[in-house]
Amino acid sequence: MKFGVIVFPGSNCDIDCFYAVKDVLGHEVEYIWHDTEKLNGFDCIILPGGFSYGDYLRCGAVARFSRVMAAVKEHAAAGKLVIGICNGFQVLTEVGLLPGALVRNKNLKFICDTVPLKVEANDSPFTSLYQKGEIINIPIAHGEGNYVADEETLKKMKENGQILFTYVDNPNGSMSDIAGICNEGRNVLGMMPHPERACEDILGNSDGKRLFESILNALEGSLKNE
Amino acid sequence: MKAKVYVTLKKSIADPQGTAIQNALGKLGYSNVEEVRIGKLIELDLGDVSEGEAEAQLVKMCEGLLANTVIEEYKYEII
Amino acid sequence: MKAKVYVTLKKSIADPQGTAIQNALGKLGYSNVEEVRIGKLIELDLGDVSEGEAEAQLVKMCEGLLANTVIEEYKYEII
Amino acid sequence: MNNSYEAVGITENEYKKILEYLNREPNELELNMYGVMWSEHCSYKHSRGLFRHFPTTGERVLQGPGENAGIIDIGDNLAIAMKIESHNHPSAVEPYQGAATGVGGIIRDIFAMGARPIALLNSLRFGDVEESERVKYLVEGVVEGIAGYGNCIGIPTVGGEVYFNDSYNGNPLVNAMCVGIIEHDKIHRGNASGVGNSIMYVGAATGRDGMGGASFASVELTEESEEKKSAVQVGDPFMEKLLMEACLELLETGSIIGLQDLGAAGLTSACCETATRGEGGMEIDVLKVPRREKGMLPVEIMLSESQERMLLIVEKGRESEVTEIVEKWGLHAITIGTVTDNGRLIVKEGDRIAADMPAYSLDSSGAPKYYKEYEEPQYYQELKQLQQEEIKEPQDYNETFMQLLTSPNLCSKEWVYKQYDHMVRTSTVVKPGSDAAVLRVRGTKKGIALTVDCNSRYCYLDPRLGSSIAVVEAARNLVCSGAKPLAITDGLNFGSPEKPDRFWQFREAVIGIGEACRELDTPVISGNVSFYNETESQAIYPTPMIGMVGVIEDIDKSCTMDFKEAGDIVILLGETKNELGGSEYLSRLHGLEKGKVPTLSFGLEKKLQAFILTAIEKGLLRSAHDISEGGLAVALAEGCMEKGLGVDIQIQTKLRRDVALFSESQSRFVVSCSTEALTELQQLMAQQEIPNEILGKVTGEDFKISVNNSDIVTLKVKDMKAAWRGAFKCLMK
Ligand SMILES: Nc1ncnc2c1ncn2[C@@H]1O[C@H](COP(=O)(O)OP(=O)(O)O)[C@@H](O)[C@H]1O
Ligand SMILES: [Mg+2]
Repeated sequence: MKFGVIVFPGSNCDIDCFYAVKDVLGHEVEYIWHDTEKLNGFDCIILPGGFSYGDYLRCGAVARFSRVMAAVKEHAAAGKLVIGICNGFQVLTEVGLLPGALVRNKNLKFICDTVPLKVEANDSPFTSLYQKGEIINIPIAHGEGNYVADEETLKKMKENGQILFTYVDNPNGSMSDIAGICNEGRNVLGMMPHPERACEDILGNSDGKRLFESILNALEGSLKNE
Repeated sequence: MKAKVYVTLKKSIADPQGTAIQNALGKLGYSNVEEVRIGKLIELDLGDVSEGEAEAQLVKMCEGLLANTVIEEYKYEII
Repeated sequence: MKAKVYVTLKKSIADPQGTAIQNALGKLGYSNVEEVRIGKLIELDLGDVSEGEAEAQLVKMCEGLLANTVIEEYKYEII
Repeated sequence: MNNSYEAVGITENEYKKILEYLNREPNELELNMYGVMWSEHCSYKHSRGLFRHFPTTGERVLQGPGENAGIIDIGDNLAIAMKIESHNHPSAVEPYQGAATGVGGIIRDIFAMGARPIALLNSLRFGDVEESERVKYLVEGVVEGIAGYGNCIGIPTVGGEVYFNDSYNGNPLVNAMCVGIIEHDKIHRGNASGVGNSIMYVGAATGRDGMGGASFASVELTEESEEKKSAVQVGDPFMEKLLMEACLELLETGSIIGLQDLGAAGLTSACCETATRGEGGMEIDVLKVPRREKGMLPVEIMLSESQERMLLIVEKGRESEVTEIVEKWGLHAITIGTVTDNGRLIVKEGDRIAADMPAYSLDSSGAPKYYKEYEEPQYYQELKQLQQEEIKEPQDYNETFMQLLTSPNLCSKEWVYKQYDHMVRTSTVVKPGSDAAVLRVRGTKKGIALTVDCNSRYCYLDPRLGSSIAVVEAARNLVCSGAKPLAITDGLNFGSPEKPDRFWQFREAVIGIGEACRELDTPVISGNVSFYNETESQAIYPTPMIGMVGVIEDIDKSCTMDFKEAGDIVILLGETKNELGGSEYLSRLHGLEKGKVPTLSFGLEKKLQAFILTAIEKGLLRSAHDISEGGLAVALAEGCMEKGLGVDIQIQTKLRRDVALFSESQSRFVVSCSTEALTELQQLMAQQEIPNEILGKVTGEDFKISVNNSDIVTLKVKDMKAAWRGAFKCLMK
């Protein structure tokens, strides 16, 4: 399996994702520079955390226009897997691959902590190895992780089971406690918490590892079906 | 041609920053303050373009980059 | 009485946020843009006060809380 | 004689020295360049003479003081670069940007050595937060500024300290420390060597930033420039991220001879320092320097302190290679001059020579050096007097203990460090909140432990002893995590060196640090001095902050301070003495900041530290924690918080009960071990003659201390923890 980690000039969790795939999962992974035009041969694209282009105006606002995002859209349109973590989630909403938007945390502070999440659905390629309703601990580190969407969008997401993770103790004011969602096609995931920071016991937590293993499972399954 | 763009949160979106400032003002004794909302002011020097062109550019800039219309609205002013 | 306060960085202070946006606009093809500066727009509802009082309050609020005059300047407008 | 020199802070004698260097009168640009470079901030003219008290060499020292950062070997061809720097004044007037740009500056010092920055720490001091809205505003802004910069650039902020004391009311302290990792053969220095090599400029454009103060006053400024100067700037962490990545990538190509950040005194300092360390000379043209504003004078360009700029010394002929990499990161590199060997720093404005002087004469090697008068202040003997009767013994120890635990200085600082991304780069093995932060070193079994420490009340009451204690306390923190202490960086924050009593404090502190570092074999590899931290009414407490790094050979063996399991045995190592002087207890509950600072025996200290390291190495300890502010009782409580476990403690003592609980006697640790390990641990203690006392056991959920068989503290850990964690947030309301 081959993963690609997009590198915007202000990405800073790119190496964390890279090592989670390479060292923990033992799979192939490559950095993809933000002005790359074509994405060939990647099974799963990761948009990592960070501050894509400084994010001074709004998180993800400038990244939306980077050359690689057109290619990411094509990749997603082909039904292949995309995951946006933290800043990556913000970019995915800006570019329209996921609904809603992320605004300043309700307490106006950056929050770095490990928080409990509830797995709301396990019928996605990203969550299949979790139990539905399971509580997992995953780190968060963001200043703008407060998810907002209009009521209709929220309703539709609920009906479709697009909400994959919710916060047990909502830290940032997100509507419906949303921590992570997928698109209708269920091949694009966006989440504020950082599963790549929770893949090794030495870091005190490996609850995030199953998310990556779920992806591997899904990829292996789809290979068999081909 | 110079322009000012004002980007504000839609009324339906909560503005915790505004609320925080309202509270702070309350503590300083300005208990009359009923609402505070915070927006962005973006001042641009568009260089040597016609007014018509400036206007066309501004709309595109706002829709595409300066505001996220899912949560924000914008106004601009050419000066 | 409602008011708008505009807080901007003093001209002499570098505005990296504005510069970053100018660069982004440049990449999007707006190479005519010569300068971008980012400020804050603060909309206040001052409740039931006279215009004179509003004005007096605004000056004090700006000096004390809304702007840090070491690096910023402010303007206000009563509407 | 032209006496405009006074306006740039130059004395008559110093001016004569300039005349000797030049053999003529300096022009205004030259005079201003001497003015900034010979200022205390750049030349350390008052402090340099004392640095001979510091041990600065050792087997592991790859770079001692004198460069942008110090470097210490950790084995496996790897080394750690580190430095601390103050940004006190800017933070006092614009807390967010002041603190943010402080972080930005120290990061540049680290990658200027070629090292990849991997961790940030900070040490903060504020005034009376309970009484002053202004102080709250400063705390809020400083913490957000540190977070804003570090989080954006993606370097974890893994540790630090925050203390409050009235002496900082008018003068907060904001010191930032950065730590980087580097392979031995990649170490770079700020050297301008190789005649004909190019001087290239990268990063933000130069504006009229940071040119307040005496040194700038003499220039005849246009009205426009007068209103345009400002001492505070807006940080640009995104630009810094680009600069950092570009520089680190450039270093891989071998085209870079040297690199240097543009910090205090901007281009002036960068040029004369790199020239002095290299071939000796340099010629640059100010018209080639990218400028943000129109009409800037050469002196403005040479003195500007605009942030996020670097100078590269590039091998001749490889400029385009450099440009290409820099442009990939969205930046520009511009050649502004060349390396020469005539010993002159020549500044041109186009074809005109605007300044021409011996490069070394500006640098600290050519700057004047002073041995200031010092005098023991009167308070020093007076405050040592403390009568036991002045201290009324508390009635209700539960209440007293809770007051201490929830006081601003002892309560949990999670309100602060949860705003810092302390996990990015996924190497933080022990997060903020323990004695020291521990980071793994990827690709090895090793870890490094980091801490920054200083008890400034001790340093006020006894600067020499207090400073020694700051060093040994830093070492204790590292040792408790299983790390062998290697080296320190020091941030020396003091009042005016021109007042003999303040200078006495400084001198004593330097001697105290030097002595402790020699004893512990932890050389001083870098540091910073910040003087003039005083207002009209008072000076700050002398505050020598000690940043220390240690190495853990096997990261799987690192240890933390929290109790791990009910049933484990709790042991006190070291001896509690009748020492309440300078304690947090005395200050917080009795309003007294006086008495003798606890005594320190280096012999005992070293014995204990060695013992802890051995015991951790052998896997005998479940937890280890040093006893510092708040004494034994608070140390025990801190061990309970993380897992919510309790303790059942019995103390037998001849001391007064408040002394037994709250004395801050040095060289003490609380450790815990499993019942199985106890015998072996006791053997080891006996063998190494470690004073120790079994205090009791780790239990389920109650925190109980009895002294001489009467229960005096009985609390639910749950309640204790909630109050301790929530206290800071309450303060900030
Ligand atoms: N208190 C100190 N102890 C040891 N070294 C110091 C101390 N203060 C300054 N230095 C060293 O002196 C040199 C100059 O320091 P400084 O002017 O702060 O550097 P920079 O200009 O890079 O900020 C550095 O190498 C620094 O490590
Ligand atoms: Mg430096």
